[in-house]
Amino acid sequence: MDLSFSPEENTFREEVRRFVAEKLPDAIRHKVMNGVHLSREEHVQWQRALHGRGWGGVGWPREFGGPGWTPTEQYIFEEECAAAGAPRLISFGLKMIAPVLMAFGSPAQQQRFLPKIMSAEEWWCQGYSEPGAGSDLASVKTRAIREGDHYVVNGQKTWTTLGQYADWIFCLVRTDPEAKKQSGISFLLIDMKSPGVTVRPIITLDGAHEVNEVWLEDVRVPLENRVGEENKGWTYAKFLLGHERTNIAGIGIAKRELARLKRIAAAEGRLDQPLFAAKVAQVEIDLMALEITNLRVLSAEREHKAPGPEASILKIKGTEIQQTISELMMQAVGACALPFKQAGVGPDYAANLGTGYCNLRKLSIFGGSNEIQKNIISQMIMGL
Amino acid sequence: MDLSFSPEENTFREEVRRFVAEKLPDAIRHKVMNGVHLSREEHVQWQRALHGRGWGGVGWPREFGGPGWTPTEQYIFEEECAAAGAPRLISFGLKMIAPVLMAFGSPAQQQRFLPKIMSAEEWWCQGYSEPGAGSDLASVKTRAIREGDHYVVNGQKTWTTLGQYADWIFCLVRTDPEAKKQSGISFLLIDMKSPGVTVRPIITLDGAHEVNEVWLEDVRVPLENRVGEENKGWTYAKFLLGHERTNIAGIGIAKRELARLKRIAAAEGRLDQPLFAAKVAQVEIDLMALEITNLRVLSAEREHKAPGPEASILKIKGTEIQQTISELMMQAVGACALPFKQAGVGPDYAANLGTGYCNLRKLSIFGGSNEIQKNIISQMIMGL
Amino acid sequence: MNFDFNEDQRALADTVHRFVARDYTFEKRRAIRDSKPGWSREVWQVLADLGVLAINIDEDYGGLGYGPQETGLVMGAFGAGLLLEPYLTGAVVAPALIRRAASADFQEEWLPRVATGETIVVLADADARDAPVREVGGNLAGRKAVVAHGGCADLLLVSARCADGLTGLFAVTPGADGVTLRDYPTLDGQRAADLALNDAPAVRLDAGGARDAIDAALDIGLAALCAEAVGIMDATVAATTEYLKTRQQFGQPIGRFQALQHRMADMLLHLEQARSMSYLAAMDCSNDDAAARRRTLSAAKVTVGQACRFIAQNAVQLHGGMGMTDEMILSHWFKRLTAIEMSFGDTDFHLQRFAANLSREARAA
Amino acid sequence: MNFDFNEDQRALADTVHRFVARDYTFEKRRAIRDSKPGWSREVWQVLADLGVLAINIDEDYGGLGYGPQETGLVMGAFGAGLLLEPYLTGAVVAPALIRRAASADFQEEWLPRVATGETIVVLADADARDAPVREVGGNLAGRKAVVAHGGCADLLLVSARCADGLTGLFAVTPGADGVTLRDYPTLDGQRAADLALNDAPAVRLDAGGARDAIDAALDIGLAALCAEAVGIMDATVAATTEYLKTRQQFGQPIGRFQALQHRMADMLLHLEQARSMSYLAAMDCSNDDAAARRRTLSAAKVTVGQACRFIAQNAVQLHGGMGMTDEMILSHWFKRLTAIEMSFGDTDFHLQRFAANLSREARAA
Repeated sequence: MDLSFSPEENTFREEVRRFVAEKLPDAIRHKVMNGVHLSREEHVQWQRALHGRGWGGVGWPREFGGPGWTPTEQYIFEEECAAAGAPRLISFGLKMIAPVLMAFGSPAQQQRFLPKIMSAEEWWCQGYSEPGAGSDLASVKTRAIREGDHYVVNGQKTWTTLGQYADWIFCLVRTDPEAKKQSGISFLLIDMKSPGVTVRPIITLDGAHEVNEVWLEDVRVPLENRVGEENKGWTYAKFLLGHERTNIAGIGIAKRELARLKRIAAAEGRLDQPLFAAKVAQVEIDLMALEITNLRVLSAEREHKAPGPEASILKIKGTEIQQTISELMMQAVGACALPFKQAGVGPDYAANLGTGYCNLRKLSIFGGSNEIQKNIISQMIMGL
Repeated sequence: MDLSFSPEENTFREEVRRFVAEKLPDAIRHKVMNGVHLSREEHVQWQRALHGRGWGGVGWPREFGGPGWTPTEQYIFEEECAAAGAPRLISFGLKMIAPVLMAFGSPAQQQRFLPKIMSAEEWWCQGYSEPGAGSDLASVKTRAIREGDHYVVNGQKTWTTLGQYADWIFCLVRTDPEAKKQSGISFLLIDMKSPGVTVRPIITLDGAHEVNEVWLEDVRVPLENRVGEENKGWTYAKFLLGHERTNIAGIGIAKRELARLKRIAAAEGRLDQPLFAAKVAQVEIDLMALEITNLRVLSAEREHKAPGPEASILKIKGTEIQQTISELMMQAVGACALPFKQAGVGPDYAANLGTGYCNLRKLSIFGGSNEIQKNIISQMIMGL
Repeated sequence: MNFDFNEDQRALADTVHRFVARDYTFEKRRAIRDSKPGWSREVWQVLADLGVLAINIDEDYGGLGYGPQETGLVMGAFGAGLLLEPYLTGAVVAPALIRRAASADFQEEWLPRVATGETIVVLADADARDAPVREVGGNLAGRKAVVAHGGCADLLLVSARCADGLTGLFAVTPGADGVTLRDYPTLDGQRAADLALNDAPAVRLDAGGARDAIDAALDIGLAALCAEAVGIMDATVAATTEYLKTRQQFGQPIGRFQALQHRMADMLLHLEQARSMSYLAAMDCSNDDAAARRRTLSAAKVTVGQACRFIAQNAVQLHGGMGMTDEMILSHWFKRLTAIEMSFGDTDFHLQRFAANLSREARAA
Repeated sequence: MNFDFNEDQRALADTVHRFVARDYTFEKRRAIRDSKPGWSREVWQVLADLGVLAINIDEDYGGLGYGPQETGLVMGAFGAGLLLEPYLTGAVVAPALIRRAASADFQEEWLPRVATGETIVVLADADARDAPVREVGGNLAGRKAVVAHGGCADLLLVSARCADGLTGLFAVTPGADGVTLRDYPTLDGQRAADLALNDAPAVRLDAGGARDAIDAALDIGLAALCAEAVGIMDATVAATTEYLKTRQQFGQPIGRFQALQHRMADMLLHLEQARSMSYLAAMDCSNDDAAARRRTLSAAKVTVGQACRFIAQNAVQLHGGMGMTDEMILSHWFKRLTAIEMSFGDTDFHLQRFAANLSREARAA
């Protein structure tokens, strides 16, 4: 057992650090460091910078133009980016649909879609969730009826994150209404500019527009935009859900936010209050432990295992830690966290802490609620 | 709304306080105050003292020789007794079988048994739990077969608290093996001196002998010792479980133990440690709240309602508070809690803290586990 | 010992609940929140007509002479309806403060106007950290930060460090020279303001220091805040229970899942403990023994604050994504509960105050 | 980065697991616990023969020259078997301390005997509160309280305040004049002793103070203790999982109840986080940078201590009454986990130490 990174890995870390220091625009860094939402353009700008360096396909193998990193290298990359205040990667294209296309897409689909994901020419969003479905993803109601060389799709998707920016949406649709739940689902790629696609914003409790409803009314989708076989979509869907869980712990982001918490708490004199200091200590300790746990899972993955149910451990602890940090930051500034979107009331760092806390309640709900993750742990790991 | 006790109630409280101060032997008080188990004789001695004052039938109506107190008066009585270090009432006779006999027993049974419970001439124990049954009390396996004017009983009971002291045991037995679970159960009173009754100690993790297995082999029980109708025993059993829940919060005991915790923590200088002091403060606050919650439930009961599912709230919080206090006492003395049953190692007050903590794990398990109580709350109160 | 409300109290509660259900719907509230001032003077007049602005004012001054219990009933109903008007500061804290700190003349002049809704009086106590308010030659200078409903005030009561070394209480007119109010919305949709005083004219109200009176009035406000929280939590727990009964997942109502049932049981435990402490706070908040009063109120705020946090977080969690949407009232209850936990001293503050008292008692013994 | 054990390590772990499974059954342990000394010299010799007493001793002195990782493997296995012999103090702390604090001559004389099991050396560090041990004219006076396995010692290493103001480390022979050991069982079935020194003859081992060396040796012990705890928790979680699969209630295995499933998931989360910190502790416990070492070890003890508490309490709870019986090994794991949480500084102590460091860093920045 050796818990240190190899010299090569340390060199790689230096390389990433240098790159981010040089290429990340200050304006973006400042927003990320202070919990401000980024625009589409800012996300695209950063993805293009990565692409320019040959790092556009994070997590991708070389054969598809990715850098071919090991899980540990990818971990180091994401940790360094997060620490330095780089934007979070837009995962819908890079980490969700891309692995599905690599594994199950036709060569034509791969050639058509993958390069434009890497270069940020096309923005993807997800069409998994439906109103009323929630954690029960397989209860897809959106219907696709085959008419000649097209499907005609009708239905509604929801919780579509940043769907307002998207060019394409990947959708689960029901192609065989007679089949049992998980059967009869197909996996379609739909152009957001198709007639019949309507995006409606969902405003969340922090006043933000991050998620959307996507309405599909008689949307015509060419057959060639179906991934894999008809009625086998649930297989690809599950594969995607497995890959969604890489970097699920969010160690890098949590470290950056912990550092921010410590700066704020110190400025507010809160670290001299024993109860508050103990809570900061507790979350730092939890994060130290989770980092090792995460590296243990990566180490197992390196031996060519896909992310297993252990990822559920990372999801639960990782989201709890991020939520706790956001809560402590808010508490640290007390009444100054209350003014809503008011710059210049209280210290600058206080302005986004209340909405940040509210926003992060999503972490334990989306991406498989933490209750679902505990089902997975107890049933798939422990065999209960 | 008026949260103060009435002048009559305050006078009554004074009266109880005076009585306990005069009549409670110092040796018993000292044991109770320091968490030492009492002998049978000590329990009996105190019950006789209460009986001498006309208070032997705590919780009983006047028609059966009880003092006829209101729930609030009974609460005051038990609180004062606990605060002063009087022994806990032995509830198996007074609070479990007695209410069943009053409600469902024949006049002959009432005359035969009730006076000797009050005067502590006869000690009762419970025969509800069976090996493998746990929380699923209705899954009774002990069989009673009618032979003329007797039942012949075979089976095994367990977790029989202080069964080693008992003269009588009340038992759930299956009289109709064909009937569905809750039907076909009868409620028998069995003389522990009957041939075929064997009591075997169960030693618990604190090294104590508090609970027992009771083996019943061809035990002959006269028909007249059946309570109520044959095969209707589950009705009486549920009635008993309802009554078991009076004073379930244990406010008086918790207050006494909290005072002990504060004495110990002060002596150890622990109240000057902010984290420890905050934990003591937290449990004191929880107890303040629970006391009011308990009085609210009593106030509802006074309007002639039986203890309802609200008692589950009292059970959960009451046992959590007592367990937390025992844990904090142990932590307060640190390493001095480790010596096992060693007087004279460390301060006197340290000697029973480790075993006390271990022993009280039972509180959240017995009397309907706290998980069962949460089922009751969510299903019976909230309708889920 | 009696936990029932009397007939008058029940009638009052009915009145207020009816008002919220009929005249202060979620849609109505949204319109008020989105209006420029963010609250409604018209609603304030309705409240005056209902008599609820008068309940904390003595009958001598045109009030109803009720107390913390009645205030708690009203606050509970307003809590569930998420009232945006300055009831807590204007109709609970201000009258309690004026009665304790000001002269009979001042009381006679202003309390009747508070009761009729004519004048909204708002306390501004907490200083901005970098510019505490001080008396300089009879005028005031300095800043007050995040003054709840400061922008609604017709008259401000401002605490200030005086030349005599005491904390004085001053009447300040919002429109006066040297008085600047920056009014803004808060996370929970309510309003607050930063108050800047630049050699502002002010009339001192107290004789011999107002700190004790301010603390006493704030404690009465804190008890009312606890009652508001319980009202919101009642609504939140009920709505979540209902959601769990109707929402289907994996072929059954999600309320059949035991892990969620137990979570709901935990929420109910928090709620009932908070309700108990809210009653105790109402009983003790006008106690003149400040140490005893603070002990109870700190215990109450800890219990209520922890319940706010637990219930708010889990109600959103159990609602899933729906609980995070602006269109459901649930997310607004969440934000108000979050704000309450941080107001009038947060849970840490009160737990530490209670714990420090334990240490002191131990040293004294 | 590599979390696999090498071949030697796996062979060592196999040896120890086999020993526990075959030669240190629960029944065997019970017999040893109920014997007069409460531990077995015979078992100690078996451990010597297996080589495990030598793993923390340099090859120069007849040892195997292994480190904290190997120690952790052994401690994990001994944890699950609830070994009653003085392995932690005698085979982990003592050699680490001798190597750091004593002269080469002393090392040469004693370390080989420790490796062969001939001599059991026990550290007595924590003073009785009312009578700290002091050096008086070369001899020692005072008392040490609750010395783990003090009664097993052939040689005691005793820390004492010296005339030169330093903490000295002294070799004391248990049988000597003025040395009294009161030996007794502890809650977890292990042994401890109170040591009274009354002008007792002693040989000073250190040159220039031993506090740093003692702390360093105790930190190596703490990392080993964390590994022991993980071994016990592994066994506890596995046994509870198995129990939930077999135990029937209300017509199904209780492991089908979702509330219990989620409790088990929480236990696993605690266990895996504790395992991670136990690895980190093993890596850092011999770090010469005491501040960095303490930071890691405090974090490890907090994580492990909280896991001990959560897993022990819930394992008993989920076993119901059965979990409380002396006849099940589970209740003995519970007690050992309880004792571990309170040993080498409890969770509060380490959390406070870690937090105090945060405050210091912030002030320094």
